[in-house]
Amino acid sequence: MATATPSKPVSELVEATVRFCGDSGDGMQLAGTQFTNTSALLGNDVATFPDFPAEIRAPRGTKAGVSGFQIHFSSTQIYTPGDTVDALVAMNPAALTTNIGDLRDGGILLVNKDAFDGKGLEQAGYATNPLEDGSLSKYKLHSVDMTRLTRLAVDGLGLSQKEADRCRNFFAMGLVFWLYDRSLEPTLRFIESKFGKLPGVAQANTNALKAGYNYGETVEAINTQYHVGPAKLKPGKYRNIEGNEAMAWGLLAAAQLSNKRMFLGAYPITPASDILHYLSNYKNYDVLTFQAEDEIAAITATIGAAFAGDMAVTASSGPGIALKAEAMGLAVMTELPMLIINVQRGGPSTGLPTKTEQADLLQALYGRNGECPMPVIAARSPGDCFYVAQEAWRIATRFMLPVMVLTDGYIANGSEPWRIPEISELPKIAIKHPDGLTNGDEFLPYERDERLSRPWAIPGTPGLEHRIGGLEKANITGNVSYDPINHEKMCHLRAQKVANVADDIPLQELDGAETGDLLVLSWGGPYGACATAVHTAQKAGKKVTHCHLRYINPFPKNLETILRNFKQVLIPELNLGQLSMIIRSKFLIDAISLNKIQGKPFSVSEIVTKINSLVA
Amino acid sequence: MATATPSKPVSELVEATVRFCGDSGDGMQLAGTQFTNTSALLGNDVATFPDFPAEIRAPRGTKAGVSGFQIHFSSTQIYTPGDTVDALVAMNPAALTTNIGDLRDGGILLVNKDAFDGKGLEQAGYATNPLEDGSLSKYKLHSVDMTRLTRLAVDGLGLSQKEADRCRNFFAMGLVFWLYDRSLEPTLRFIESKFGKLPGVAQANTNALKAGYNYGETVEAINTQYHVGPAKLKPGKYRNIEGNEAMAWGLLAAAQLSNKRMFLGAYPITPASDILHYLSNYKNYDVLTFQAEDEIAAITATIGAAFAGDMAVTASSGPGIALKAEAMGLAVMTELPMLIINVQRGGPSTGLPTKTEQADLLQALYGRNGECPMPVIAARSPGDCFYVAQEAWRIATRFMLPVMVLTDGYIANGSEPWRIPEISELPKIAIKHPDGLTNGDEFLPYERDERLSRPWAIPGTPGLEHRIGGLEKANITGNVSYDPINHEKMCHLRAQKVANVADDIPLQELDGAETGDLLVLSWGGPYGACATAVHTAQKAGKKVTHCHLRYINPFPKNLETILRNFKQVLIPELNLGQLSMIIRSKFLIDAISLNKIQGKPFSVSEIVTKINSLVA
Amino acid sequence: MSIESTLPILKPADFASDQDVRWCPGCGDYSILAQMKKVLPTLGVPREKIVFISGIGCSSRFPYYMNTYGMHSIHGRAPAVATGLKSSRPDLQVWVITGDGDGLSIGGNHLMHAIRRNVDLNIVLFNNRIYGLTKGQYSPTSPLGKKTKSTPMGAIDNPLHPLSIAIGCEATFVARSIDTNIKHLGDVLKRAAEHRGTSFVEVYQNCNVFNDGAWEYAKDRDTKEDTTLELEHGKPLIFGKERKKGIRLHGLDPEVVELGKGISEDDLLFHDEKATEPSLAYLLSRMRYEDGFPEPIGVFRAVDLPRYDQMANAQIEQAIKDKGKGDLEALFNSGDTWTVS
Amino acid sequence: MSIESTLPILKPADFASDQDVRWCPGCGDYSILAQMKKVLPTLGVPREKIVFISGIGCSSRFPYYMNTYGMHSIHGRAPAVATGLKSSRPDLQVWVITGDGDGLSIGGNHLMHAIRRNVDLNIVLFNNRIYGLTKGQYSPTSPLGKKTKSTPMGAIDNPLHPLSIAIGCEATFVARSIDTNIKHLGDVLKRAAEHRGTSFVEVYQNCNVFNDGAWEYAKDRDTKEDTTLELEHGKPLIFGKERKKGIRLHGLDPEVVELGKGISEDDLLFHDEKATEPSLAYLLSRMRYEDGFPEPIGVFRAVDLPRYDQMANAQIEQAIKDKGKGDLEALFNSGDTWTVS
Ligand SMILES: Cc1ncc(C[n+]2csc(CCOP(=O)(O)OP(=O)(O)O)c2C)c(N)n1
Ligand SMILES: Cc1ncc(C[n+]2csc(CCOP(=O)(O)OP(=O)(O)O)c2C)c(N)n1
Ligand code: SF4
Ligand code: SF4
Ligand SMILES: [Mg+2]
Ligand SMILES: [Mg+2]
Repeated sequence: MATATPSKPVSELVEATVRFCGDSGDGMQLAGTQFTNTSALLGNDVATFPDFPAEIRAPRGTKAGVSGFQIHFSSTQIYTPGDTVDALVAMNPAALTTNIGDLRDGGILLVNKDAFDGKGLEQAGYATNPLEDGSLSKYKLHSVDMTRLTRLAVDGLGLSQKEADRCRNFFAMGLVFWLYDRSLEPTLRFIESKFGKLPGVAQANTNALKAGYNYGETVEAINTQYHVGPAKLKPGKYRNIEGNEAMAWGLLAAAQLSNKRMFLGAYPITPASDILHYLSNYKNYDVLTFQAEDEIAAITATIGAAFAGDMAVTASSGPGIALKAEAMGLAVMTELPMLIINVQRGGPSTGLPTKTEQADLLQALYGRNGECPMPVIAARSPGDCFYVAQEAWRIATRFMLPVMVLTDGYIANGSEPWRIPEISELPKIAIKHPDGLTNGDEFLPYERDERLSRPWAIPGTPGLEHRIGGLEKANITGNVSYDPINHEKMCHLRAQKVANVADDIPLQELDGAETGDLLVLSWGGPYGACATAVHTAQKAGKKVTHCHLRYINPFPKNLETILRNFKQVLIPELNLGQLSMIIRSKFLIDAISLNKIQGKPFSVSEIVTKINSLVA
Repeated sequence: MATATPSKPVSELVEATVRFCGDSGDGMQLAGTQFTNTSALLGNDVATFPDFPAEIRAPRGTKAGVSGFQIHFSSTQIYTPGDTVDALVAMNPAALTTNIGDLRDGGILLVNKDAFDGKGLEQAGYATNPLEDGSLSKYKLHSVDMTRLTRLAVDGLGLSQKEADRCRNFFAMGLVFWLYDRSLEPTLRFIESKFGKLPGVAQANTNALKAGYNYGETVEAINTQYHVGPAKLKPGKYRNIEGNEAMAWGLLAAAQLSNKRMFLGAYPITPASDILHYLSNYKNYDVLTFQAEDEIAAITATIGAAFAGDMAVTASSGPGIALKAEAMGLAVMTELPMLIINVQRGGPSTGLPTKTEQADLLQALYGRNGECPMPVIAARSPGDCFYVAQEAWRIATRFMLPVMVLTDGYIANGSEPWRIPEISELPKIAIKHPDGLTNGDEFLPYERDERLSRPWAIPGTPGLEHRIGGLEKANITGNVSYDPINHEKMCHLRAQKVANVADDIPLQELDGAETGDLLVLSWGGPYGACATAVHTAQKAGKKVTHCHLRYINPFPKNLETILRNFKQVLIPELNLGQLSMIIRSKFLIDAISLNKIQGKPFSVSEIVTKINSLVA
Repeated sequence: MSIESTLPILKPADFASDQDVRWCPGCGDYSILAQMKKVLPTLGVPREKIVFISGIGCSSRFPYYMNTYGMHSIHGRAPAVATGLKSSRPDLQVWVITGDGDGLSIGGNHLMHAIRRNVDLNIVLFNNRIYGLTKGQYSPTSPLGKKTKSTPMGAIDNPLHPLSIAIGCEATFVARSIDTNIKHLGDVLKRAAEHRGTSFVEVYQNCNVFNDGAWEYAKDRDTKEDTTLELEHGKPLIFGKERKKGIRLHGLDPEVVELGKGISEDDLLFHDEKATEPSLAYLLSRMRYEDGFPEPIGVFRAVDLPRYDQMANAQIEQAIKDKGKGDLEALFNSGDTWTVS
Repeated sequence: MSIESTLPILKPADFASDQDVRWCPGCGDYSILAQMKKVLPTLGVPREKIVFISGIGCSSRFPYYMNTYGMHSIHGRAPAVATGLKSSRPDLQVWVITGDGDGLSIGGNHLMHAIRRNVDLNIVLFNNRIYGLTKGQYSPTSPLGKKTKSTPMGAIDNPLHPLSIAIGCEATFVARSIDTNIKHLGDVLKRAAEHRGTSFVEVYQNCNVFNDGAWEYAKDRDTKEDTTLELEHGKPLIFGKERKKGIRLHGLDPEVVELGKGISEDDLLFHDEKATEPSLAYLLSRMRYEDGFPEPIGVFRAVDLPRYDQMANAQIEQAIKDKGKGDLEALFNSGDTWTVS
């Protein structure tokens, strides 16, 4: 049926952006996910942006309870979930008021008419009914009585009204699926696998879905169907993946590629918790997840596991990372390999827990007592987390030190098509533990190799018994030392170790010419918006190049040369200028900051506008 | 007797430096303190440097157990305890080996011969007895059998030998007092007050002291006495004061000047513990000291006390400050006034607990999640802590925010003459709490005055009931707000509040011309060494000026102009270049760093040498 | 805590803030909030003298909904914040609202120390045996084997028992109630407010979204009389629909007995909330439904002992009595001084 | 923890590291160190399989002096470090060395959670009732009224009782000994090592520099038989120089009685370290010298229950049995995929 030739004209589009929004209880995240998968399966490039309400479920129908999911799907390569929306599905008045601002003029607006009753309108703060007072005239408004139609569709299946209404999101999906000419098959498969055990529910959702689809097909008011063809992505097998999921998978891969059991010490915190959730489900990959009593226990247990010889990882978000500060010092002092993952959220303090931000960069670099350096690398997109995790573990083990990995709520919860790698494509991570000494020779735990890294001797190895800790260590012997010169030497040595990482990472690559009027320098989540904006500028003939940093400490060796090859440097960040502060200090370059700190990612247009203001 | 005209020639000196060193059990700190007070009373300017061994008392006679106390006393104004030593008192071989390096050639060396027996020499690693093998020929060596002479002196007082030997430090003191023509009176008074209740001990110490003094007077070998006259300090009444003591007194003053009860929430940690100890003894100044279960409880209790309306203070050192990071975010978010004092020590991690360092500056500025700004001010000398404490509290209450105060182990344990201020000289600190609202008007806890600070409404005030917390607050109302624009506004507003402090602090002063070849820019403990070095350079006719920062965040408004008026800027720091990093980033000036990270303060010569290498 | 004499008569509604309550529909927190609003007006403490301090969690949103002073602090630290507040201001009535995660996981140490210091706080721990705010991970009170987002194969940590810990930490007031047992909850909160020293109250609270029914056995109208036991000071431990069942001591082990059949009330264990040694309270805290016991609710222990906040301030007064009010002038000029002219 | 069969016979000296011991002359820590070195060779665990984890404090310097693997971690966190270590490597024998400040002040929460998880650790808490390393501030076990550097007018916090807390946190092994009671200390350490699950041992330790004589009553040759009571499983509680005094239960309150005069051993309280419910152990932990009781030493409680480290690893094996060893290829290709050519 999904393949039935449409009875209405189909207009071809290069790309489109759809947003489902409604009450947290309305299943909008599910609708979004299904639409995403379906579009991906159809070969579109997709980028998504789930927007959750504050943690606790707010009362039904209130603005605080509105949940949204935006999907940008295209027949060309895309990097962001889109600035404005072409089609908006609003399940209730609260969802309409809070989201209508993002619908482009002339955009399609699908609303559940039945929800626009007195109470609903009042909760949303509408004096008059927007569906009737003409205030929505600049949009293609379709008010559909979704509640009634859904109830009709599931009639006779013996569902309570409450249960029946829970199928509304499937009706809405069906309608949008028809609108964008998407197949129902993946969703039908999903219903089967998810509700298989509850035939009643499965049938109801199926009916609602098809009812929505047929409604589109039949009702005159909706007179055109749209089609967005497949995109030319790099050939290969693809799947859709979320940031935290990709991080978990990257860690699994790193463990297997280095022949290590993985230990994750974590304490739940939004938006990092899913890393713990995913990994708890992968025990059969020889992963031990420890939900600690707090973040300090999480990282100190992680240090214990690192000493034990495991691939030790801890993951949290801003406030939790702050709590780990003292223990990170111990990790640096003991020179043990481990990963500290910060899925950044809005701060300071508890801040905006469910919103995204990049304001923990300076904390990552300097948030510890004493001279306490650590490599810092950042993921740029959901799929990139998979590779960043492996790279971080490679560096940690080659240089024997903790590595800080930064992502953010936008990357963590967002999703994108991900080309499934051949396991054989993935570089092995070689780790060598010193063998036991039975000849009575003295073991020197702080002896160093050419990279300055010390041996990773693990308990259980005869003859390598040694003690480590947080007091300053004598180089080579690792004994406690109060010697002034040794302390200075060790401080420089710990710094040099981190600096040496620069010899071991790829040179910085550019998207655009090697010289020009403007270099857009970005890190982390803004990657997509910057890439898109720079491409736009380049198409407009501007001499603009994009430089996206994965390695923030140390920087790639060629970064300085790159920076000096451009007349201006623009650094867009979701903070008040943190990378900018490092770049200015290190290279004395008058970098220009574009700062946004609204708990939301950059829109492409914000960056385009800034670029245009800098290069005519 | 102390005033007896000496029977030997007295040579006048401008200044001198003496160091007492011996086993931790030998009472060297006491000897040093007594010599310091005596010299101060005599009108000398003095600067001291107590050098403790690692925390735990090490076995007698070992190098690890050596404790030292250095006193620099002068007839001119001085700023440091001196680079090299003119007279060294070594009570045992371990003390000799570990300290002899600092005695200038031709310097006076007084050793307790009796301690140079087989075991002692072995513990110190001497193959042969240095008192006999001529290896000390370049010094004026006096080996005195102090143990025997002390026992003689206390003979008949019925002391056990162990008790008798405990008087040895008084013998040594007596001898040095004679050598530098100091009066015994203050020490005799001290003995009286300290041991009054134990007449036997009091008498024994008195005898030993006088015996040492007489030994100097009588024995030929020591043929000259030295005299250092009083210094021309600013007229007034003086006393000697230690850094942590001055900090405690400054806090007491701040509380009285602002009519506040003081609450100190602290957890013991070297070298900050004495602030807790001092304040626990000042309960009658309406000070409540709370020894918390950890540093997190210490600062959160402090936040509770700030909310309650007290002058709330927490004090710790690096590792403890790291633990407070998350809670500092809450302090910033709730915009409550409080002081966070960091007496810095050697890091990272547990590091060198008893040694000094300045490596927590970036932690003070950036060691928190999110954009979480806080004013940072630093004391430059022991006595300066008194004024910094008051200034910090003034800023905290005028701008309603937490203020970070930095000192270090060197300042905290060092001492200097301190001109006792008239209480009337000290500026009052005006605090206004909003009155109750009984007319039912709505209270707006985040409404702001011209400085952007919010009202400090305290529980118990009718009609001002309100809730604060760590989630982002709506400006004006203070209600929880997830609004994107409000969040951005609040982040800028919190930053602006800190920036506004610059309008409220004095312009930066200089020691030297306003333009020149080199500006030496310092902060914190290195003040004295930098001042002395710059004076030396100036005397040598170099165009060098000293700029010492008390305010690090924000900087005084005129700092940029000052910096640009010099060809070069040198920043000496006991870290790897932290202030330097800020200056470079903020002003894009290629500041030169002079870094030392040995757990020890700068010597004057280290800075002079650097200056000379920069300006011919 | 000073009780004023002439007060405007307040109604529960006067304690409601202007913020709309944001808990999931059906959450047990609503009922606890309602009882708190009922109890406060009966205490004779003016609204401005009441402060609610909480940490982070669904439960910890509580202060926003009370028209008193309040602080929604950071995760686990409420007892420490409250200790500072109460020590500075003994005149205030300070409540601490926490959850099983906030209070027993990250905040366990602060809870323990507030209790042992016997700071005059009223601590109410909402125990829903789950992390609600973070959407359903297991908590320190989740039972062994509990399947949650972070324990797909079941929890393997022995659960902590809030009251056992409190008693292990020298608690002077320990009580338990249930969100839906409205009257009982109100009485317990009132007792807690009236106790001088740390009052520790565990409330069985239902998280109907992430751990629905965790306390069903103790809430279900048909079973609750048999699964819970209302403690009354000086009374024997009797329970059951027909109040025919009792608790008898066999050595140190409690056992459930049927009354009649030669067993009379006098053979039963009698409750004594004032026992100086907490052994009885501890033993009661061990009685668990899963072991075939009714779970005691009500006041386990209530003894009057010196309080940290009171003693800290008493020491200050004493110091002033002994040394006189601090005089900076004198302090600065004490000891050795000299004059430069 | 796997015990190897053929081992080189080790002597106490083999467990001494090359670092010279840095405690004040006369410190009680020396004796504990000596006993540990005596016990380890008797356990049949190869040296390289033993790890000592400590926090910060004089006591926490311990690992430096043992020629085993070790970590002198950060203040209060040793139980958490050890939990990670032991969970990853159940084959190791892991000791935690802590102090009354390290373990009960800053580290209280980690101690509590390690104990309730019953991680197979041997935790030894050196209780000198003072902060030694920081030169003499009061600790959570310092008695009320204790004058220290930070409490010139005397401490006002009720002291915590380490064993009461441990028992409040579901401890499976709880014991107490005294630094100078060499033989007893050795036996207790051995019992702790042999117990599977968290062994919690409190050792009365003298800090002769900052809190000399804190335990004099329990150490003094003349008084110790009357001020302490050696617990023996299944035996009545008898003590005193002439072993004529005993402990009898009166309701739930222990009382000291004279044997003879119509009171026989059978009237006394009998020790049962294996009691499933910890009420007896708790009651014993309340007996204090200041209240006229002898303080029990020895093993209070020793019951065998599942351990976190063992179960965590068992779940992994189970998962592998159920789902097969994790296959990345399969994982990546699971669910909806599509091919771009
Ligand atoms: C430092 C820190 N770590 C973690 C979190 C995330 N977090 C918020 S509430 C919570 C647990 C809440 O559980 P509980 O105390 O039982 O409260 P409930 O929501 O169940 O009422 C966690 C882990 C946080 N906000 N801060
Ligand atoms: C985070 C942190 N806070 C404070 C300290 C200072 N400190 C070191 S040991 C200690 C207390 C030690 O007491 P205890 O655990 O009883 O050990 P003891 O020295 O008595 O054996 C303190 C407060 C520290 N090292 N780290
Ligand atoms: S998640 Fe659970 S505890 Fe939180 S508000 Fe919803 S029902 Fe209540
Ligand atoms: S201070 Fe006390 S505990 Fe520490 S080593 Fe010295 S005697 Fe032992
Ligand atoms: Mg909970
Ligand atoms: Mg101790």
